[in-house]
Amino acid sequence: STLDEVKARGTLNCGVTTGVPGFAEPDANGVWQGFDVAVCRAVAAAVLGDGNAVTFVPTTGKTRFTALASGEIDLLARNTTWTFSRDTDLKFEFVGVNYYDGQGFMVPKDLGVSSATELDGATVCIQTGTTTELNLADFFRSNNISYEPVPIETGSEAVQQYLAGACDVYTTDRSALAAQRANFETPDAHVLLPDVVSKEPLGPLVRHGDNEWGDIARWTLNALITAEELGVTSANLDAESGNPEVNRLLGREGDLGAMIGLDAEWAKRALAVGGNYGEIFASNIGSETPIGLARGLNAQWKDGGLLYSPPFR
Amino acid sequence: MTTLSDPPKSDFRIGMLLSDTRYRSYTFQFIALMAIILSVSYLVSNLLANLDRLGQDLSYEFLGAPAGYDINQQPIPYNSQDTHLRATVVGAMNTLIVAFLACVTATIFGVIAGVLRLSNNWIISKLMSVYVEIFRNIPVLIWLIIIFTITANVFAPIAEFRIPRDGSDPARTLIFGVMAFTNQGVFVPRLTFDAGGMFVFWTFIASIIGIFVYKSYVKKHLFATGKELPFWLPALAILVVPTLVMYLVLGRPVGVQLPEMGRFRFEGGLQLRTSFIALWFALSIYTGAFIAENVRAGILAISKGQTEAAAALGIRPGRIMSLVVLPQALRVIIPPLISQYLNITKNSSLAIAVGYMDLTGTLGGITLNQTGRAIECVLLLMLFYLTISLLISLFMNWYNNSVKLKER
Amino acid sequence: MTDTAVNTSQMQISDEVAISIQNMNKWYGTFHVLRDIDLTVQRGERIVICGPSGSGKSTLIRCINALEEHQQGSISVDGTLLSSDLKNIDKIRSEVGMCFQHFNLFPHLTILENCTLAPIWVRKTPKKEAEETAMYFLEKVKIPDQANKYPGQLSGGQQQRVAIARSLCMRPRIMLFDEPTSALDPEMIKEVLDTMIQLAEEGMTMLCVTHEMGFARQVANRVIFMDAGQIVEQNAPEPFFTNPQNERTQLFLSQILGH
Amino acid sequence: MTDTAVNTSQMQISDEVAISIQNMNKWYGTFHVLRDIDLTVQRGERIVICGPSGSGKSTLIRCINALEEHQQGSISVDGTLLSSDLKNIDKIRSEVGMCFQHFNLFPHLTILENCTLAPIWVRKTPKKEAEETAMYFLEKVKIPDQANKYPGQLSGGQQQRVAIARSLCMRPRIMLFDEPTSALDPEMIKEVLDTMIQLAEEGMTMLCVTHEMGFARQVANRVIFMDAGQIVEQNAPEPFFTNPQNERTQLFLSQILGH
Amino acid sequence: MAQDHSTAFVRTQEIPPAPPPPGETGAVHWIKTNLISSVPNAIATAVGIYVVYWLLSGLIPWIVNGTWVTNNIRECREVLAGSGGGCFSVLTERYAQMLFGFEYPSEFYWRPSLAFALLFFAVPPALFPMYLPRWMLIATGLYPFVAFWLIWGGTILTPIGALAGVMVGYYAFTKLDKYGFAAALGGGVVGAWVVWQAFGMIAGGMPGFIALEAVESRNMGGFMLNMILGVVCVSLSIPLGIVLALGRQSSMPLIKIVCVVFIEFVRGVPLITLLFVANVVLAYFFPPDSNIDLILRVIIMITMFSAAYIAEVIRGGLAALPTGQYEAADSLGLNYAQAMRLIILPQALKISIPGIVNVAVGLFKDTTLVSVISMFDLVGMIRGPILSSTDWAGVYWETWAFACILFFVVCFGISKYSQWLEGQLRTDRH
Ligand SMILES: Nc1ncnc2c1ncn2[C@@H]1O[C@H](COP(=O)(O)OP(=O)(O)OP(=O)(O)O)[C@@H](O)[C@H]1O
Ligand SMILES: Nc1ncnc2c1ncn2[C@@H]1O[C@H](COP(=O)(O)OP(=O)(O)OP(=O)(O)O)[C@@H](O)[C@H]1O
Ligand SMILES: NC(=O)CC[C@H](N)C(=O)O
Ligand SMILES: [Mg+2]
Ligand SMILES: [Mg+2]
Repeated sequence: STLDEVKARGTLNCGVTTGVPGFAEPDANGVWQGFDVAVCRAVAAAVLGDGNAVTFVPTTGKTRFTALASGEIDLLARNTTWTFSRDTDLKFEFVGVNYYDGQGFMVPKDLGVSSATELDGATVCIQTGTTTELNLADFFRSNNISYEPVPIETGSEAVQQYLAGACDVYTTDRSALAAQRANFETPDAHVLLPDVVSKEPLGPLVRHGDNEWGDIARWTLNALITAEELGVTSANLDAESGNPEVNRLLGREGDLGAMIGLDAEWAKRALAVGGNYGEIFASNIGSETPIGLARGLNAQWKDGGLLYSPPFR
Repeated sequence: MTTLSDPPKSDFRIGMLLSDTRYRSYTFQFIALMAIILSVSYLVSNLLANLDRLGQDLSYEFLGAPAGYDINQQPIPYNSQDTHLRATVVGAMNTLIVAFLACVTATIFGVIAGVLRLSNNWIISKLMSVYVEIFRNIPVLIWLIIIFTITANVFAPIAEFRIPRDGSDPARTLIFGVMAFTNQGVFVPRLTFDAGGMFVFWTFIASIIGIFVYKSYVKKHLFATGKELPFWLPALAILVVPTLVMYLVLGRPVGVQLPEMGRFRFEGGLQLRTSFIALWFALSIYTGAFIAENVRAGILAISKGQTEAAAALGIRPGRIMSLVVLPQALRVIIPPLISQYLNITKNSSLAIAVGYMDLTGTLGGITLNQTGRAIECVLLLMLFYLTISLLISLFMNWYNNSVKLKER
Repeated sequence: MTDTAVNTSQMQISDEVAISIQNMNKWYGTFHVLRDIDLTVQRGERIVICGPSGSGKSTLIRCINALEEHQQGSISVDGTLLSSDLKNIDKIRSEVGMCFQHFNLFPHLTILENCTLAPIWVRKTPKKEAEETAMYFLEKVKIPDQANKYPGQLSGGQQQRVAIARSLCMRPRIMLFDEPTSALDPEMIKEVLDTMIQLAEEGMTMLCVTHEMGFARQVANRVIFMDAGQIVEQNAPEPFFTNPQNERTQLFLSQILGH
Repeated sequence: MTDTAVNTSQMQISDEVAISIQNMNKWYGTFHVLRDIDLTVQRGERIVICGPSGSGKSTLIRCINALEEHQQGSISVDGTLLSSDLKNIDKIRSEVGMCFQHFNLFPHLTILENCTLAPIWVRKTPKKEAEETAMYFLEKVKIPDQANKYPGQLSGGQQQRVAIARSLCMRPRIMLFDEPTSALDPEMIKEVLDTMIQLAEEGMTMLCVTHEMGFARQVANRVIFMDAGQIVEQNAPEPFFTNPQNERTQLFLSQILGH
Repeated sequence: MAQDHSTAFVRTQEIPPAPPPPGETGAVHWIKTNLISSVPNAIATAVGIYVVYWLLSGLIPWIVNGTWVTNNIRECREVLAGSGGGCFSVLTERYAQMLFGFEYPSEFYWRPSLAFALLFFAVPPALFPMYLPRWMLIATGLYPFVAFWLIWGGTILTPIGALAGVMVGYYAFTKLDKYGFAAALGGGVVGAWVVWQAFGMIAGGMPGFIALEAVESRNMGGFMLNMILGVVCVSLSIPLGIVLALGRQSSMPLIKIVCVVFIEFVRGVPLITLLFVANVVLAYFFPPDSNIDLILRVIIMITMFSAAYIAEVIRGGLAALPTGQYEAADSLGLNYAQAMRLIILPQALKISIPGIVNVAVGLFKDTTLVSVISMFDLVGMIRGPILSSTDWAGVYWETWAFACILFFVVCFGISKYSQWLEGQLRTDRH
C-alpha cells in the first residue's frame, strides 16, 4: 500500500506547482514554502514524523495527473480543482478542499476594462490542461463574445507573457492571480475583474483505490481545520485541555491514530509543523503577507465561511 | 540433365537444432520469438495490471466527446463544442501548415546561404559560414524560444496601436497603412473573395501554370528553329494580364481587407500569431543552416571540370548553372533535402514550447490532459508522424531510383 | 602508329595566323607560371607541347581559351584580341574547341545530348540539325551506336572520343588538347590518338599537350618544350627529338623516351 | 618459371583420398551453376582448375570450403561429410586453407596479428606459440621483416603471400586458391607463384583456380577444365595442353595461350 | 614546308621570374578580388559590412557596458541607466543553478565538476585512437563508473559492482563465443546479472561503505542534466545500436523484421512524442509497484531514440566492408561472434565514428527537449525558475546567450573534431 511504500522510502513524494508565490515556491535557499506545501508537510509529519521528509515534485497543469497516476507522487497538493470528471473519469480521490476559489481575470488597469463581458476580442493567456481553460471557453461562448486564447504551459510563463503584453488578459484561479500579482513590480497597475466565472474548490488528491492512504490525507487536512475550529494552535499543543475532542485529536484520549494505521500523536505532529489551518493561511497567503488574501469563503463555518471539518470521533 | 530436387534428408537429431545450420537459424528465431513474446506479454500484463489498478481502460471513445477548449488558429471552422477528433484534425492541419511553410522558407534560406557561402566575396561567404555554424550548433528549441521572446518583447506592444480612450491618435499606426508588427502577432492584409473571386483566383493559378507551359514552348521553339524567344517579359505578362482582365471583367470581385484596429486588437486582415511566427521562423532558419550545407556540398560535388568544359564550349555562366551544374547538383542535394523536410515535420512538434496549437498541442497536449487518455493520445500522435515519415521516405526512394545516374 | 597513316607533319599549312601570343605573362598570386611567352600558330599547324609536370603547359592552353586570365602581354585568336571583354571571349571560345584530360562529359546527359547542348543553346542551331551534326561527328569518332547511352556507360577511350566529337560539333577552327590520353588505359590510348590523327589529316589547327612522342613525330609540325613557365625550345619533330639544343630538353627527352 | 624449380608434377602422391565430390549440383535460385560434379582428389595431389569466366570455378572451390551450400550430391573432405552440421563445417574449415583473389587480409590488424588471429581464437593456441608459428610461415613466404606492418603498407604480392602464410598458420592439410595472382601486377605474380610452387614441393594437397599455364605445367598433377558448370575435361598437364580432347577446351586454350 | 616559317627560336638562358605586376598581390589585390571584383560584388560587400556593423553596434555596447555585480534586475537597470549594457549579473548570481540545477546540493558542486573534468581524460582515447596508446582506453572504460559515483554518490560498492558485472559479462562472452553468438550473448548477460544481484545485496547491506552523500536523480538539473543525458544515452545507445545494426543485416527474417520495424518506427516519430511516452505512458508498462523515476524513463527513451539512428550509421559502416572480409573470417574457421568482434565490428565502427559523432551532437542538442516535459535542464532552468523569479524576470538576452555559448562550444567542438576525423579516415593508410 502507499502508506507502507512511503514509510519504507522515508519520504513523501508530493506534487506541487512549478511555482506560485504563497502556494508553493522554493525560497532563496531552495526550501519549498507555501500554502499547498504546508499540506504536504503536515501529511509527512503525520506519517513519517518529520515535516521535512518530503520530496517536492514540481508539476505543470499538464503533467500533474500523470505524475500522480503513474505513482511518481503519492499526493498532489497543487491548487487543483475538484471536478466530477477528475474524480470519476481520471480516477482520483479528492480528500477535501483547502481553498475555495473561483476563476477570475486580471487585466492591466489602463486597459480600462471593468467587467469580463467587455473583453470581446481580447487576447487571453490561459494555462493549458486546467479547468480554467474549459471554463473560459464556456464563459465566452455563453456570453456570445469572442476571444483569442494563448495557451501556455506554466503560470510563470503566463505571467511573463502577460507582462510583456503578449496577451491582454490573464485568467486563472483568483487566488493564483492575487498571488502572482503581488510579485509584480507594480501590482497596482493591474486589476482583478470582479467577475468570478466558476467555482474552483481546490484540494489535495490521491489515486483511487487506496482508501487507507486517502483517509490519512483527508484526516490530516481535517485535523488542520478542526484544530483551528477548536483553538488548537502550534503554540498550545502541549497545554492541557478540557475539550475531549481536542484530546482525541491530539492523541491523549482514545486511539484514533491506530484506526488509520498511524500512532496516537499523528495529528499533533502534523499541527506542529506549520500550525493549524488558520496559522498556515495567515503565514503564507493571509492579509499580513504580500499576497494579502482575505479569508472570505475560507473562513470557518462558525465565522460564515465554508470550512467545516467532520468531527474527530 | 539434372533436375532440381530436394537435398537428401538426413535423420533429425535433437542436437541438430543447435549444431545444424539449417535448423540453427530456426532455433534462434524461435528463441527470439519467444523472448519477444515474453517481453511483450510482460509489458502488456503490466499495462493491464496498471490500468486495472487505476480503474482505467483503453478506448478511443473520448474522440467523439466535445473538446471543450478553444484553438486560436483554425484552418477549418472549430469551436469548443466540437469533438476532440475535430480538434485533432485542426491540430494536424496546423502541423502540416507550419511544416509546409517552413520547408519552403528553409529551402530558400538554405539555398541562398549555401550559394552565398561559395561566393567569391569574402565578407559574404564568411557571414554565411558564421550563420551556418551558429545555427547548426545550438539546439532548435533554444532558437525557438529566443525568437518567440523577440516577437513578444521586441515587437511593439499592441497597446501602442490602440486608440487611446481619450480619442487621441495612437502611438503607432500601420506600416504603409497595411501591416503591423506587434507583440501579439503580425497583422497583414487579407484577400477577400466575392462571388466571382474564385474565378480570378483560378485564373491566377492557371497563369502560373501558363508560365511553365510558355517556358517549355520557348524551349521547344528554340529546339525547332534555333530562335530563342524572350522569356521574362512575356512571363510577366502571362502572370498579370489574364488575372487583371478577369478581375476587371468580373467587376472587381477580389478585395483586400486591411487589418483595422478594434477594441483590443486588429480585426480583419490576416493575423500571424507570435507562436506561429516563432515556430515557422525558427524551423526555417535552423534547418536552413543544414540545407545550406547540403547545397554547398552538392555544388562542390560537381567538379570544376564540368564548369570548365561547359565554358570551353562557349556556354555563358548563367546557362552553365541551369544546364550543367544544377541538374547534377540537384541529384546530390535533393535526398538530404528531403530528410531535412522530414526533420522539419518532426521538429514542428516543438510547437508545444511556444503554444502553437499543432497536433502535439491539441491531441498530445490539451486533449491528452483534459481526458487523461495518455496511451491512446500518444499512440495516435506517433501514428500520425510515422505515416508522414513513411510517405516522405517512400517519395525519397522513388526519387533516388528515378534520378540514379546510369553507369556501366 | 606511324605505320597506320600518312605522316601529316609534311602537310601544307597556310600562312594565315591562327593564334598569336605576344610577351604573355601570368602569375598565380606571386608565383610566376608563364614567363614571356611568344608563340605564333599558323592556320593548319599542329603543335605538340611537352615538358615536365608543373611547367605551365596546361596553363598556357587554358589561357588561350580564356579559362585562365593572363596578366601581361596579349593573346589573339583569329585576329580577335582576348581581353576581359565578354564578347571577345565568347567569340574566341566558339572558335576554339578543347578536350580535357578527364573528358568532363556531362554525366546527366546522353552522348547525343552532350554533343547537341552547346550547338543548341550557344549557336542556336535547331535541335534536329544539331543532332544530325552530332551524329556526323560521332560517326567520325566511330561511336554512333552509343548515341543514346550515358557517359557512365562508356569506356574511357569512348568517353574521350565523345569529348572530341562534342567539341567538333561547335565546328571550331582550332582544337586544344590537354593530355587527352593520360587518364586512359593503354589499350584505349590508340583509339583516341587515331581519332586525333584523323583530325590532323583533315587540316585542323591543333595545340596538343601530350607526352605521346609517337603521336608528336607523326602529326606535329612543331614540338614546343616548356619548362618553368618558359618556352625553352621549339622545333620540327625530327630535329627536336634527334637533336635537342637545350640541355633541359635533352634531360627531359632522355627521361620520357627512356621508358 | 619453369626454370627456377624442379617440376613437381612428377612427385609421388599417396592414394589416400583427400577430397571426394560426388554428383554435386548447385543452383543460385533457378540458375544451375554446378552440374553433376564428380571429383576425387588424392592426398598430395595438385590440381589446377581453369575455364572461362562464369564457368563455376570459384563456386566449386567455395563449396568445398562450405562458403557456399550445395544442394545435391555430397562433398567429403578427409572423410568428413560436408553437411549443414556445424561441427563438420568447423572441422573441414580447419583442415582446409583458402586464398582469395583479393587477399582479404584484415586491414586493421598487423601482419602478425592477421596470422595469429585464427590459431589463437579457433585453435586456442597460446599467443606466444601462435606467434612463433606465424613467424615460421612468414619466413617461409619470405616476409618475416614485415610482421609488424599493416596490410595496407605492403605490395599486392606481399599481401598475397601473407594471405598464404595466414592460411598455413592453421596448419591445413589442403589448400584452395582462387585466382591468387589475377589481381596482381605482372612483376608480383612471380613471387606468389614461387611461394605456391614451394608449397607444392612440400607435398601440400592443392586445388588452384588459375590461368597461369606455366604454373599448371610445372606443378599440377592434373588440370581440370570447366565450362558452364561442368567438368568438361581433366588430364595431366602435358596431354591437356598439347592434346586437348574437347572442342571447348581447344577453343579456350587457343584464346588464353594466344595472348 | 613546315620549317619555312620564321618564328622558331631557342632560348639559351633562363629569364628570372619577374615580380607580378602591381595589383596582382598584396592587400590591395586581395580586396580587389575578394571584395570589389565587380559592381554586384561591391554592393554585396557594402551590405555585408553594414550587417557586420549592425551586429557589432548592438553587441559591443551590450557586452562592454554590461554589469556583473547587481543582485536583481531592478538594481541592474538602475546601474545600467539605459547604457545598453547587459545584466550579466544574472550569470554571476545564477550560474550555479544553470549549470547544476537548483536542487543539487551546492556543497557538492565539486563532484559533477570533477566528473566533467575527468571527461577530458576519458574521451580522447576513444576519439583519438591513432595517437594515444591503447591502454589509455582503460580510463574510458572506467569513466562511466567513476562519474556515476561522483555525481550520484552513494557507496562505492555500487559502481564497483556494476563494473564487476560488466567485466564478468564480457569475460563470459569471450569464453562462450566458441558456442555461438547467441550463447555468448546470453552467457554474458546472465553472468553480469548474477554479479549485479550479488553486489546489489552487498551494497544494500553496507550503504555507508566508502560513500559519498547520495544525490537523487530528480535533483539533477541545468547543463549538467544535458551533459548526463547526452553522455549516458549516447554511450548506452552504441551497444544497442550495434545489436540493432547486426540484427538488421541478419539473414534470419524474424530478427531482421523486428530490428527494421524498431528502427524505422523510432526514426519516424519526433523525439518529443517519445518523451511523452517516458513522461506519461512508460510507467504503465512497468510493474505496478516499481518506482522508476522520470530521469531513468527519459534515459530509456532517448537511448532507444539514438540507438535507432546509430544503428543506421553502423549499418552503413557494415555495408562498406567488402564481403571478402566476412569470407576470409569464415574460411579461417572463426564463428559469427568471433568474426564480428574481431574482424567486422572494429573496422565497421571505425568507419562509422564520424557518423556516430554527428548523431551524438544532434542528440546532445535534443536533450533540451526534456524541458518540455518539465525537467529542469539548462533550458528548463532558464524558462522556469530563473526567468520567472521576481529577481530576474526579463533578462532574456543574457541568460539565453549563456545557454547558446555553452551549447555552441560543445557542439562546435565536437563537429569540428568529427570533420577532422573524417579527413583523417580518408587519408588513412588503407
Ligand atoms: N589555380 C592555381 N593556383 C595556383 N597555382 C596553380 C594553379 N594551377 C596551377 N598552378 C601551378 O602552376 C604551375 C603550372 O601548372 P600547370 O597545370 O600548367 O602545369 P602542367 O605543365 O600542365 O603540368 P602537368 O603535366 O602536371 O599537367 C604548377 O606549379 C601548378 O602548381
Ligand atoms: N551469389 C551469387 N548469386 C547468383 N549468381 C551467382 C552468385 N555468385 C556467382 N554467381 C554466378 O554463378 C556463375 C559462376 O560464377 P563463378 O564465380 O563460380 O565463376 P568463375 O568460373 O569463378 O568465373 P571467374 O573466372 O570470372 O571468376 C556466374 O555466372 C555468376 O554470375
Ligand atoms: N492554475 C492551475 O494550475 C490550476 C488551475 C485549476 N485550479 C485546475 O485545477 O485546473
Ligand atoms: Mg597539365
Ligand atoms: Mg572466380
